[in-house]
Amino acid sequence: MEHADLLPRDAAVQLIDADGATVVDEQYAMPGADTLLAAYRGLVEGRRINDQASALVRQGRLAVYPSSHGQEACQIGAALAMSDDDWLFPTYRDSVAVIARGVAPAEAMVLLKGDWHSGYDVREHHVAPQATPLATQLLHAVGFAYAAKQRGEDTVVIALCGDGATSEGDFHEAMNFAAVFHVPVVFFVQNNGFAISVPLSRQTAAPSLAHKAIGYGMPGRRVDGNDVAAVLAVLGEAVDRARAAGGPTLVEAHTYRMQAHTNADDDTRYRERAEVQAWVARDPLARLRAHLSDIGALTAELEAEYAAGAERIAAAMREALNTDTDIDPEDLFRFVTETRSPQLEEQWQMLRGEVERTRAAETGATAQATPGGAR
Amino acid sequence: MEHADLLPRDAAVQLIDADGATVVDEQYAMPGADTLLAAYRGLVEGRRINDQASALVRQGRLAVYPSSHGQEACQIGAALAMSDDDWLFPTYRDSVAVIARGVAPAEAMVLLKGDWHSGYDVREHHVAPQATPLATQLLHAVGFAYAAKQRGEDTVVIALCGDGATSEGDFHEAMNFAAVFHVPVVFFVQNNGFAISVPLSRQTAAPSLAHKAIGYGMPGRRVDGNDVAAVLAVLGEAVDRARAAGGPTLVEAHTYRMQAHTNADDDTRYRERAEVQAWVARDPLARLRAHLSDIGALTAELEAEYAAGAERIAAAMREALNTDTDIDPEDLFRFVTETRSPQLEEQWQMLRGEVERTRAAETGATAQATPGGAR
Amino acid sequence: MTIAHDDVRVDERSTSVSTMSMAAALNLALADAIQSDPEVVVFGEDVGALGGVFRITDGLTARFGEERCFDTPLAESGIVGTAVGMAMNGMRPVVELQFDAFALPAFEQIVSHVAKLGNRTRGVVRMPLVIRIPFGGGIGGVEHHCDSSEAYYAHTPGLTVLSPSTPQDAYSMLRAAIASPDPVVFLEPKKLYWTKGEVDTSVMAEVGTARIARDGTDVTLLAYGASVPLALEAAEVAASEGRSVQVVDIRSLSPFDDATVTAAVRATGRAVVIAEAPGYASVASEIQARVFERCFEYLEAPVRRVTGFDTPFAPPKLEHWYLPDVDRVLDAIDSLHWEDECREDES
Amino acid sequence: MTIAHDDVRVDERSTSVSTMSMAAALNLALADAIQSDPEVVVFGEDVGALGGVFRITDGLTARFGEERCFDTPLAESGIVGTAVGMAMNGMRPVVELQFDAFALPAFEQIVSHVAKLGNRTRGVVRMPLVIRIPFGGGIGGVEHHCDSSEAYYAHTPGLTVLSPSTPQDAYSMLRAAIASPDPVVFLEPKKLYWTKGEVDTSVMAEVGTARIARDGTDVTLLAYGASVPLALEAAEVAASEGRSVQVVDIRSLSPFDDATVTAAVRATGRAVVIAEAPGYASVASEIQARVFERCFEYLEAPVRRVTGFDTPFAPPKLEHWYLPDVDRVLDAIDSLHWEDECREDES
Ligand SMILES: Cc1ncc(C[n+]2csc(CCOP(=O)(O)OP(=O)(O)O)c2C)c(N)n1
Ligand SMILES: Cc1ncc(C[n+]2csc(CCOP(=O)(O)OP(=O)(O)O)c2C)c(N)n1
Ligand SMILES: [Mg+2]
Ligand SMILES: [Mg+2]
Repeated sequence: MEHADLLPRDAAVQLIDADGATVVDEQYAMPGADTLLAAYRGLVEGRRINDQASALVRQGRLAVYPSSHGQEACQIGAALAMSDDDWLFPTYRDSVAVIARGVAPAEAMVLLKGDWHSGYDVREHHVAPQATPLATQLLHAVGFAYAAKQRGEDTVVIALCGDGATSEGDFHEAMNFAAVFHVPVVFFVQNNGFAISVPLSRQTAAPSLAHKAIGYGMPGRRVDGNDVAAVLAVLGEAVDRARAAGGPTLVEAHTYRMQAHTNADDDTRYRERAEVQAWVARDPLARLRAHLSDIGALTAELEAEYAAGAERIAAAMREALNTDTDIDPEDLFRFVTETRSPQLEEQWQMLRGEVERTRAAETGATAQATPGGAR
Repeated sequence: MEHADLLPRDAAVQLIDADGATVVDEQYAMPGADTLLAAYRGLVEGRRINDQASALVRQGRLAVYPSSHGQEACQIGAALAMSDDDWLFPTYRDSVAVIARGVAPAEAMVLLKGDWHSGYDVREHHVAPQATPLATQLLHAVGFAYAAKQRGEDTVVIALCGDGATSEGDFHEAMNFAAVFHVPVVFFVQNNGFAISVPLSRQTAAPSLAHKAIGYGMPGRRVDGNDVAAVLAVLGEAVDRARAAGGPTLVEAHTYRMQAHTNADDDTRYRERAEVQAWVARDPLARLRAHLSDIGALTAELEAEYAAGAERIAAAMREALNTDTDIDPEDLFRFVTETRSPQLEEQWQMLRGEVERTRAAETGATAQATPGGAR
Repeated sequence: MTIAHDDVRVDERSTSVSTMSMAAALNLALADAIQSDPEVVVFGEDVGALGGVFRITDGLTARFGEERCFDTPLAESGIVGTAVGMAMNGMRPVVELQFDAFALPAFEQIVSHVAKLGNRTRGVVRMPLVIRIPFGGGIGGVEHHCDSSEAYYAHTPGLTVLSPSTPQDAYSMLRAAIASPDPVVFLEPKKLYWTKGEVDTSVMAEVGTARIARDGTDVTLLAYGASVPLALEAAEVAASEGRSVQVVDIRSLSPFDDATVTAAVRATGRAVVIAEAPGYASVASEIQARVFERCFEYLEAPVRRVTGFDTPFAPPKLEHWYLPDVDRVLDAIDSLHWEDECREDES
Repeated sequence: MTIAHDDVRVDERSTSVSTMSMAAALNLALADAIQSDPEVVVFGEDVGALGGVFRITDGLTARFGEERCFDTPLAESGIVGTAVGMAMNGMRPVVELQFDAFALPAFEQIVSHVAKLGNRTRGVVRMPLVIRIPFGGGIGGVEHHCDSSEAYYAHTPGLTVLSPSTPQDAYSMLRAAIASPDPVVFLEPKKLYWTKGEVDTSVMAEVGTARIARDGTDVTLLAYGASVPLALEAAEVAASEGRSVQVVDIRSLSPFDDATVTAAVRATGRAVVIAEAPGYASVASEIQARVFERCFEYLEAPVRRVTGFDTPFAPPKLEHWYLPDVDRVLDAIDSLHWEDECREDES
């Protein structure tokens, strides 16, 4: 049938099965051992970051953390599939991918700590701010890629979203604009089975999310999202196509959100423990460890080295987050617009007065709890 | 391949070709001669309504008219595919379908005449107000069908939109909600090649608009939108499926907007005359007339009867629209909310005063042009 | 008891008073509405098994079934748009949008249809639907979780906009909203979800009316939502400083209760409007302008307002610098040209 | 000439004055911006071959190519969302949304991203984009084609909201908007598209400033967009009745030029605000409230406003009953407690 190349296969692409065994695929080659080792290191670090961040929430050092525990193969796969000049458009759940792209963990956590709305220099790292309003960032990715294409740059953009986000109108508009304008974007949907409490079955009646691609005239692909080798291969193909001016691709990864939506969520209300338990056996780390051990690439020394590296990252996170940052209240006004208006200056002035009175009161040893408390 | 039943065929379904010859289709049967005669009568009336309305615009009796000249097979096909209890959710371009469902032409023209935002009793005719904000009505159709389904009624809803409207986020959300909730809606897209000046190629890169259906898990169908027999057959199948609790269908009709977007538009700016001319040969009336004559169903008497009927409708339209309706300015306040607030009463009171002063001034033979002019 | 003067005790059922949180009162209102009207349906994101991210719909699906309370796909325009269609077909949808900022994708449906369909159809089609939105700050939420969008809705003709500040009003006003033939945007001050108070379930609120939350003779504070307890707190402090402060809970943001507010401010001659939202072109500006215009001859001093800054909402760590607080309210009161001071601040 | 006091004559080019319609002035501004800055791109629905439904982009594609002016798929959130991404990547998008009501699908992108990205990234990412929207009534358009949505944008922190009322300002303000590092919602009063005036293309407007459109000493009319010519007309009639009426063209709806407006009203002691949009919680209420608060001691009478009703916009045949008109403005002026009359209207 015509256009069949746009349709995903019935089964997700897998290169390493849940036991670590190689799966031979006619279309997608197994990445080399070095690549897989680098990916494994990323998975170890990513898992450690997830678990450290969750611990920091329990200790009250982070306001909230949407963990990607269980989705690390997607996170690391996305980060490694990109070149240095490529751009990532992540969501709130993609802190591990953001960090894997080079952002310091403490900077990646600024949003979740509550210090500011975003904490890293997006231009330095080529990582857009983590988006909260669902699917909105997909359009930004399209526009960004459009500008790059117009300038003749060979930048590729990877835009991340979840299964739930595919239901939003912005998802549709982003896919369509990308296809019509033929821009170098890879849409990477991490289908982790849930949008907070809502299961995939309530999100779509389609054979798969990747089947949406043909409706835009772009290729759709399904990949085992817990198999980093497959993720790298499928994203790699899509990134190559984009870079070669072949247009956008929609890639759906089948994975699972192993923890609650965030620490504030109680997932016992809406899913069986047995379901969660069943996914433990498909853990992305375990299978890659098994595979790399089987092929003799992962030695005990390397394993120890990776663990130590991950531990260092975790220690740095703890240190950074256990220190209270001094946030200047005047930042509320500093960045609203580049042009300063008398209207805002007037309000800023009022705040400045309150801040000064509060500081004076504090240093005057009559510290008060409320701002402007020097009344 | 799996789910192939959800994909449309590569070519649109056609039962009568442009010359009026029968096309045998394995899946879709040719409607009976009586049905085709009724459809032909509808086409004749629809064409007359379109052309009369356009004339009334030129005469300044209508503010604007988005003509469906050339799309009458879709308009009449949709209206005839429905049972009395079914509901239609039309757009601004679907006046002919609205009238074919039983709305008086003069009532259907209230919006375009500028008297009010909608002029017919939606409950009496089972026709929602003609929607202007694109694709928004598709969601209303889904909600409406949901309520009917919950109550166990066997109402089917046909929701109309254009090719341009498929790019809107609301199109996506409506398709998805319909599929997930498995409601009895038929989405009927009249792909007339243009969204004002923008051609389909700028609207989508998909093999067809009907290919979007599989991304929602519903069947997609393509039909020759200038072949009313095919439209009736394909919509009929979809309506039957919906009524039998088989869920929604997306039907794309390939047709052509023979005139400018509205009278206010100048289509010479963006399309070649030759392109328009090429579609004359595919006219929905001519081919059905040829077919019905060929099979001996259409006699000269019938033809004359239909023409006379269409002429009566046109005359009634002229009469209704040449009469200036007396519109009460207080209607501005009368329907805003059912509960009346002192806040609105206060403003209403002001307007009432102005109206009374103006009327008094007018009857006092000192009529003034401006409202409140009795100052 | 905090029952407003205009509210009515519905006779159909016996009085039942108990103490509960605002969240529980809202939950009870939904349950009672579902039970008493077969056309009421509750839906949105995560309102089913989870009971909503704030648990306002807790237990409704379990108790009344999927037909009466259910989850939708994740699409706010879809939620409101289907609600419009259901309302056209006889249902009374009560939808939840998860946070203020996540109501924005539904804005076109709300403005172009929810607000206008009744008018468009000359009253043939009414829109008896309720859009519930947890609104405002004060809970340390990250960006997009703490906005106050009431101005967008209040400015839109055709919408009724309500916000309760007590468990009693939460119950009585939500029942009234669901019973209303007109569309209601129901803004729930999320900061107050866990504050407790007595609730008399036999009371149905009168839409469009304000509530005198505290009597006072020197100055009137006009507030709604989470700013009402703030106003009461400021009034308490001011009382200790010798000023008698009246507090009016606006609670109906649109339509506006001019009668109550005008009478209140004319009596005291001084007023301060308090709201969390950015002040510019806001509900607070409207109240300020109305009061000014209607009480001009009675005012001892300009009406002041204490609002959020005209900046995006603050990150959690700076939230307390952004939100109106007692000191700012007291400062505003102090600026109201008291006889014991010389007037000199009009420069 | 109607060049505002604060506007600057840009030296880079020689003065060139000619008479043209506002539509032509906007078209010229776009062309000049495209020509002078390689990062400027114009896009939206029907802006290419058609030149826009109001022909504001007429000829741009033909002259500068598809790269600089092009049609998009029909999706407003898509248009604004991709513009955000382009702006992140160094472009200066100028997008057209076809009518006020059709900007609403983009509302989430505008409020949650366009307005906030600069703040979110601590100024690292700026949003130098312009959203052009033909706004207001007066052209006999059917439902959804005549709204005035400025309040939604003006209330949103982070957005600059501008509206010209003369061909000169149309040119100078659009150039300034495109040059601005901050996002601008540019509201074009469609009723004035075909009014003509002189345009000096060497003038760049100063964002954030109002313009004194007519001098006067008895009362100040504060207006913007299509209400400015209305105010001038009313001033003319009032003059014939012996009243000297000042007219201020607000033109920068956000930020607001308090300095000019406060000085103007303090001088006359009387003010009327005029706007087409529904008055409730609007830009008009903001102006009224600000003027009240800042000019309280100087006011001879309450500030009045003449606005659209708090109802959906009228159908074409009733439009003239909906829109502010000269008589309503004159009535408002008459109500301003003139010394020659007894004050008795404050009941
Ligand atoms: C427009 C919008 N609506 C609602 C929300 C609230 N919300 C945050 S995350 C979430 C679920 C998202 O699910 P999914 O896209 O599958 O991503 P996941 O969290 O599983 O990674 C919801 C409803 C939001 N952030 N944005
Ligand atoms: C949300 C929205 N955006 C823009 C418009 C302005 N507009 C009216 S009709 C139209 C083109 C629609 O094209 P299509 O959907 O193909 O329908 P057709 O007019 O061809 O029947 C546009 C852009 C609108 N009505 N609603
Ligand atoms: Mg998910
Ligand atoms: Mg079309």
